[in-house]
Amino acid sequence: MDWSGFLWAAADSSELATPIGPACACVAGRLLVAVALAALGLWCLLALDSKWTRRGGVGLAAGGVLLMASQLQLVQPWGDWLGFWLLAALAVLPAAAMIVSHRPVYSAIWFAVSLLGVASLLLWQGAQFLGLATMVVYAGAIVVTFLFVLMLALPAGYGRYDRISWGKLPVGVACLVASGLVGLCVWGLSPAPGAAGESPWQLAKPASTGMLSEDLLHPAHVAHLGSHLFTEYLLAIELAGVLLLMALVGAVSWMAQAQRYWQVPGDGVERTDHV
Amino acid sequence: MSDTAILQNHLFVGAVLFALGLIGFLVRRNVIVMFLCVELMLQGVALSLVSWSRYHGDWGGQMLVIFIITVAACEAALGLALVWIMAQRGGSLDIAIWQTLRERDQAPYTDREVPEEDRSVEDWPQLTPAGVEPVHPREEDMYRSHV
Amino acid sequence: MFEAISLRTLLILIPALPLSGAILTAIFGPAILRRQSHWPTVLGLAASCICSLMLAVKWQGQLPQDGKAGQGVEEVVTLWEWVGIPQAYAPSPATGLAAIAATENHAPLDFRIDVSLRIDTLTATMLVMVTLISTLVAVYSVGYMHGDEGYWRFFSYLSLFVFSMTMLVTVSNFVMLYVFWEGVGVCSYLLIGFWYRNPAAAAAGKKAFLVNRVGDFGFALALFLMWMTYGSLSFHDTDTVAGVLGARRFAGELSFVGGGVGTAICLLLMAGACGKSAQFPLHVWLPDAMEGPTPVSALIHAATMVTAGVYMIARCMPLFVAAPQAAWVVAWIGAGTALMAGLIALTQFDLKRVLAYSTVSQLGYMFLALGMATLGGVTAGMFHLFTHAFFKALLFLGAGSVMHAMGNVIDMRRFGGLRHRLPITHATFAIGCLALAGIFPLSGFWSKDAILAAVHDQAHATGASSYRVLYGMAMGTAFLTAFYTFRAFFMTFYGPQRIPEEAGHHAHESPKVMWIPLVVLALFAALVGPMLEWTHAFAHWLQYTPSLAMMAQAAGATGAPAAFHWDVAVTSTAVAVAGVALAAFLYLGHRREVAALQYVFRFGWMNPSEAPSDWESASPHAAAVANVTRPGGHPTVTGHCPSDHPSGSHGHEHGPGLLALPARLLKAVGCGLWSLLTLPLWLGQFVSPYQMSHSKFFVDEIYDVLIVGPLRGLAHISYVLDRVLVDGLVNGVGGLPVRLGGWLRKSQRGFVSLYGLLTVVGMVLVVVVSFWWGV
Amino acid sequence: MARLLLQTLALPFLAALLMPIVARLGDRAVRAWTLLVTLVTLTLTVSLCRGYLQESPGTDGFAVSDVAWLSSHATEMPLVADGATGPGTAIWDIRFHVGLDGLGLWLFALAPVLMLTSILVSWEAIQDRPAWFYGMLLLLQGGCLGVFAARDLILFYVFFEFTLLPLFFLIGIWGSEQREYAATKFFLYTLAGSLFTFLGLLAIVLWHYQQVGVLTFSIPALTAGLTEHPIAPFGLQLAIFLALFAGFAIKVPLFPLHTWLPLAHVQAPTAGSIFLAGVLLKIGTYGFLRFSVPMLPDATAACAPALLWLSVIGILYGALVALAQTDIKRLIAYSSVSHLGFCMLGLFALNRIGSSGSVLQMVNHGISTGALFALVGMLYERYHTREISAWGGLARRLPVLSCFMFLFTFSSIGLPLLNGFAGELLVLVGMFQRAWQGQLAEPFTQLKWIAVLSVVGVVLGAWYMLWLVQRVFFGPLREPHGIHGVPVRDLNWREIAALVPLAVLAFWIGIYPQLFLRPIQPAVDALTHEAQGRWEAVDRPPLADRQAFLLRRSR
Repeated sequence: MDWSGFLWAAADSSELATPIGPACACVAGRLLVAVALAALGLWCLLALDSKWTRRGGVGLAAGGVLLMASQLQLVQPWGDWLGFWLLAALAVLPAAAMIVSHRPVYSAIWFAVSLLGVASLLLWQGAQFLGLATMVVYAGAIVVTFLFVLMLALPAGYGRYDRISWGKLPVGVACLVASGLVGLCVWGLSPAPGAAGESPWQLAKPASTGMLSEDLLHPAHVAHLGSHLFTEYLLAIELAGVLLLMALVGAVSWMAQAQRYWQVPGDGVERTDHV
Repeated sequence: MSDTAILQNHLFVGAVLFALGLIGFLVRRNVIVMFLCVELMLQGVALSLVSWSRYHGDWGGQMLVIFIITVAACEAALGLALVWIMAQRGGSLDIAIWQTLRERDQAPYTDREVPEEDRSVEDWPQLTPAGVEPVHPREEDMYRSHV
Repeated sequence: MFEAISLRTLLILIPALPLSGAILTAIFGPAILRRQSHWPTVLGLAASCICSLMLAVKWQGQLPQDGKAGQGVEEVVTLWEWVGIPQAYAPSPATGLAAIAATENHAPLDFRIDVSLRIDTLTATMLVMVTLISTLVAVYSVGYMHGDEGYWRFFSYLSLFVFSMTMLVTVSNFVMLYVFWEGVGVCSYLLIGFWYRNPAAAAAGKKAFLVNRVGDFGFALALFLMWMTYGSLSFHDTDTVAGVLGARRFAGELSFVGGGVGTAICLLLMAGACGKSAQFPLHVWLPDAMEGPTPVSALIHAATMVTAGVYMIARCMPLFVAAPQAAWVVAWIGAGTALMAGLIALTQFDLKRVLAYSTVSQLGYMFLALGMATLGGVTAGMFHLFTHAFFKALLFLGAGSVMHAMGNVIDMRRFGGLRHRLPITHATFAIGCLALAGIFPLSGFWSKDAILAAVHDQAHATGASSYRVLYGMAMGTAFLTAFYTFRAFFMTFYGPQRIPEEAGHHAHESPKVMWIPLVVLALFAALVGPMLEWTHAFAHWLQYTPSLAMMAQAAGATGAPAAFHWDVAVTSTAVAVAGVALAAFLYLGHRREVAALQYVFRFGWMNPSEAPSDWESASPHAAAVANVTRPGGHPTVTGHCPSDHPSGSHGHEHGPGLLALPARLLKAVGCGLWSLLTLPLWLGQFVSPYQMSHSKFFVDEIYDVLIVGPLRGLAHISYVLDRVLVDGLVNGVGGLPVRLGGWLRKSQRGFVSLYGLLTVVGMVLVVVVSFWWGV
Repeated sequence: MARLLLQTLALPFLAALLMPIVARLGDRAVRAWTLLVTLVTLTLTVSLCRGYLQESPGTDGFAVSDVAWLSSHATEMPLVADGATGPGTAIWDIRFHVGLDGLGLWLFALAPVLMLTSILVSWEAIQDRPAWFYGMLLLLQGGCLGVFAARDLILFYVFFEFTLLPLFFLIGIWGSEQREYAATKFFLYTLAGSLFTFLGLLAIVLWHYQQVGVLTFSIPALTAGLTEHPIAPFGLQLAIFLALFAGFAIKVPLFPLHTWLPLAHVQAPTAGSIFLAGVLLKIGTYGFLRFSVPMLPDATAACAPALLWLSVIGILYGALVALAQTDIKRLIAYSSVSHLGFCMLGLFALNRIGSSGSVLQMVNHGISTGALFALVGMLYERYHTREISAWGGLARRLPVLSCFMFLFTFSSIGLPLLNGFAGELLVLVGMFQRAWQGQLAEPFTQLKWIAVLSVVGVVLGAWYMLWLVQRVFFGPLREPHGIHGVPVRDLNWREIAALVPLAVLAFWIGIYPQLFLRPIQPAVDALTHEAQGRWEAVDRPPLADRQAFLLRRSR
């Protein structure tokens, strides 16, 4: 075997990369515009502070997202399509609002609303237990804990630092990067016009939608979930339980310790220089 | 409705949620809001996991989401305890305070311009007084010029 | 008993005895022998001398008695194999195969060097001379070195030297010759630097060794070239391969390599000889070597070591015959050195330096003789070497006893008129000077005459004008030799008696143990020449050396190689007598005439301000002047000329000189004549002929400026280069990661959002790359 | 005989291991114990050498012992190319394969001799933690013995790296002012080089495995294998040669890579620098002769002129810089750069005289420079300074020391009747033969310039050594100001005993070198035969088309 060949094998990968053809240039072009719009919108919302910029930002962001969405395959029956997009909007818009709002309390609440949207999407997909669990556990318990701590730590409701995010440039970069990521995913998902429904990420074909899916979509979904949960994943469940216990004990011990440490301000214990 | 269409749409929504969470985390300065954004990113991931599990007809995705929720709960508990301690010690929830891990000879990251407090715009929520009057932090904490 | 000892044991005994003497002195000297540590050396050398005489006599018996020329007789004794590498060198057809043993299938040659000794007439002669003179010098130095705290060390070095010299002369291999060539160099280094506490002696020792090493550089190159062309490095034929000077080559089976390579070999050999025998380019070390004790100068720098170069060229004469240009160069180097050394010796004030330069000059004579590359030339050269050893050793030992008496003062200006105080030294020194000058009955006349005859024959044979020029230069040198020899003789022993303070109480004749060798040497100096010349014994004896036998064949079986030329003899005697007369005229009686001529020679009349002070009474001034031009020191080139000669103007209480009237007349004529002749030199305001001669033609300074200085500068530059460039490069590469780390460190700002951003950027990179790479 | 060799190798390591126990008995016991162990090792080595000389086994090994060390008989799992499955079941077979041959014999014997000198020299000099000091010294000696006796690639490399560690500690702990810097620089510099060497060695093993199908690490087998199947692609062979060159050239301080040597020598303790100069520098040239020349003949033939230029520059450069030194130890360090330039010159002249001369010169350099460093150590012990200008006329005060100094100075500048001359003569004759091999009247090619310049090196060598001796030992007596009243005494019996063996060896090699050349010559000839064939067969066209020719000729 030719020794020198061996040396160069690794680097010689030309036959693997698919040529990115001009066909899907227009799709990429449109996506780029969408990404730019979304980024600009978010940037206006976050970096600029006047009322008008906020309204403009919302408009731009919405336009960008919709433009991106138009790339995707449309869910055929119109009823479903409309339903889906409503729920999607219910998930996405509060999330955007959460980021943008200046009051941490409002963000928490917007987050809860967004959870509602996500849970409904999960239900829409047939994951009944998860949908409800998200609503009950996540929105109910976790977000409420957030609010408690928020109340404890921020009696005034909001701090100056809530109004100021970082300088205009870092915000711009963050928005651009994030929306760029989304654009990339969409470009990956959207079928290249020429190829036969084939997207660059050759999606693995779904397993036989026979036995498994009907088991998954079976009305007694939760029963099936339970059976799987306590057979295949028994160990994981036990571990999760232990994890929760540890978290509990941890949180309590910390708070107790902190309490003692912070007995009364000004009793000779000066704050560390925290800047 | 073709499965791939459903998958694609859900993945798109998951991606958007993830991106928003990411932006929130990078941009916001309030520790709790950053924490919330992380939770949001988790939700984006959970959504795409479920859609893939549905697409592949495999329980794994959903199982993982369950565990994500568990972990998120633990994390929230511990995280918030820490945040609280930070707030007590640092005096405020601003992430910019905590820059002591930097190299000795490096300057901390400070905001260039601090926009003046535009009091006229805000309409304060009038919360009904509850229990003991909390200790009002000293004035200067609120409008401190440096970080 | 005489026949019982075989040649082989004699040959081994001769070097073995001095070596054992050296070892015994070295071991027992410091502790046990201390005052008596000269006995092992003296006995060893005496025994070795007797052995070499017996060897010579026995060898005489072995020579073919039919007197036919051209038979080389030799005997080789191999002791042990020094280095042997089989099939070391396969000569490609390009190398002159004629010179290498024409083995059938060009089988590769073995590189074989073994320690082997040889006997032939040339070696026997050299052995007799070396051992005889070293015995006499050893006896002499018992008295001379008396009371020196390094007494045992001197004698152990002396016998070590004689061991190396005897081995050098008997060894039969070029590599072994090189080995003992450097061995002798080391012994001269140790002996010159014997009084190591004197920095000048240490520097002189180092200088001698280094200049010899430069000469050996040439000799080594010749050695390697010889290995490439002749395929062997031994003189004699070994069973497998023909020696360089082996019988098979003389028998015509193989030829000597001529042409470019042959000349190169001979020239490089000559370079080695020049280094050792202090010829022109490399002669600077011999005058400085006078720092060593006088017996050392007598033995090493007059009689034995310096003749090693002449011996080597005589041994390799067939090579020079094959490369005539090289022989021509040897002749010219010889003549040039002789003339130059003669000129320098004219103005030296240190008695030993005068003798040192006369040695360089006489060696130039021998080189001139050898340069003729004829049998007559070689025999004359060797004959002169033989006789010169005796009378030069005599002169040096005489100078030694003068120094001994004068409390180690050797500057002639500080003493004079010693003929009454040191009668024996005076007499023997006179004989030595006569011999050196080449006056009729003594040996110097015969050997120098033989050389002049050889040059004369060669001039007639070839008709080339260059040989006539050489003959003229030789005659000029003869005149100069006679002049400076007797100048020194008169300045030391004649004129008003003056004893320097250092002499203290013992300014008297040296003890018996010192003047007996003087007398013996004087006898030899007087008788050796005529004895050997009349009976042509020397010529016959040398013919049987293998190297010279071949030339004897070529010169035809005439037997008497160099007939006695009456015309040459007369001219040389006339010239010698003229030299003596001039010296007498100038240096006998009052010095006024001398001052006048000095005044003229140094263009005194051109800078009137500088009135020449009285040399006689200016002893303090002389001392001041001494350190300006101290012997061996470097006179300041631009300094003013030492005006240390009494001027004629203010009278001198000693009354009119012997020849007052003609002196004044001569002065007027001299000034006029001289100013015409030296018009071109008139421009050289500050460098007068006297200055040039006195400061040895500035050869030392030139070498310092051209060679020593630049090399030292280069050394410093390369050291700085090493520290800055090479080390800098290495440390630079070493420091690269440190700098890189420092730059990366800045990114750790301890700030959560920044870490978040960095993570995101990383994620983006991964996504883009995976997209692009399409994995 | 094989058992004897194993004992000699094991002894130093055992002694070092037992050192903590002996340390408890006090400092004197430690020194006595080390001296005893060294004397025993010396006697074993002497009997080994005598055995070798009597048997004179020529090219095949002597006292060979071959024990499986790190070899596994795993299932059939091809290492490199899946096609070529090796016949043997063993996948990697690293054996403890030791033995002596002509090349390694004298260097093997040199280590205990220098060890004896180092111990006796540092008898009183080392006061703090002598147990550790002598332990490190024993490990160093064990490492050196191992390197020259190893006949397995990995074993060689293990010992090659192992010698670095003890010396690092020796210089680092017991050195003088800048000891840490010197130790680190020495260690890192040599280590960096030896990593490339390891790459090169592995490439050789893999090529052999691919061509011959047998994965073996034993050096003789590899050499034989590579003579039948030389590394065809010249580019690869050159790359491997350069990799090996990097490691070995740093160890032999070849010209541009020598800056670690003066620093390490100046800062090392006396024993350390004796060993560093005496034995460690030879590992580089030994490596060239054992690996580069026999296994990569084409590359050696192609690179030989360049290496010759480097060694000549090394000779002249070392001599010149030594001339400008004010520190006596640094001067001797640069002189060893110059002397090892001679070894490399002889080695890459690629003919019989040159290579045997080069090996002999390695031994000579070990003896003369080892002794010189011992003497400098004794001077430092008395005057605690290394500045040449501080001394003057010491011959008056220390006659015996100056006598030994003269002896070893003359031996180091290559004076006949002493050991330096035989080596230098053979090296120069070898180089001349290589330069004048073609037509004699050929235009003055570069090789002839190299030959002539190397002889100039001999003259320069004499200059700086004699100048050193003159400044320090001759002239009026002048001692460093530090000495307050206490008269410095001359060498005591211990110090003389340290120098006498080296002096005897110096005279012995000077007077009868054939005894030492007889074992060297056949072994070295077998190693350089192939490369010599390549060079002469090509009859030396200019370098460029020689490479083209070699390429065309690749089998």
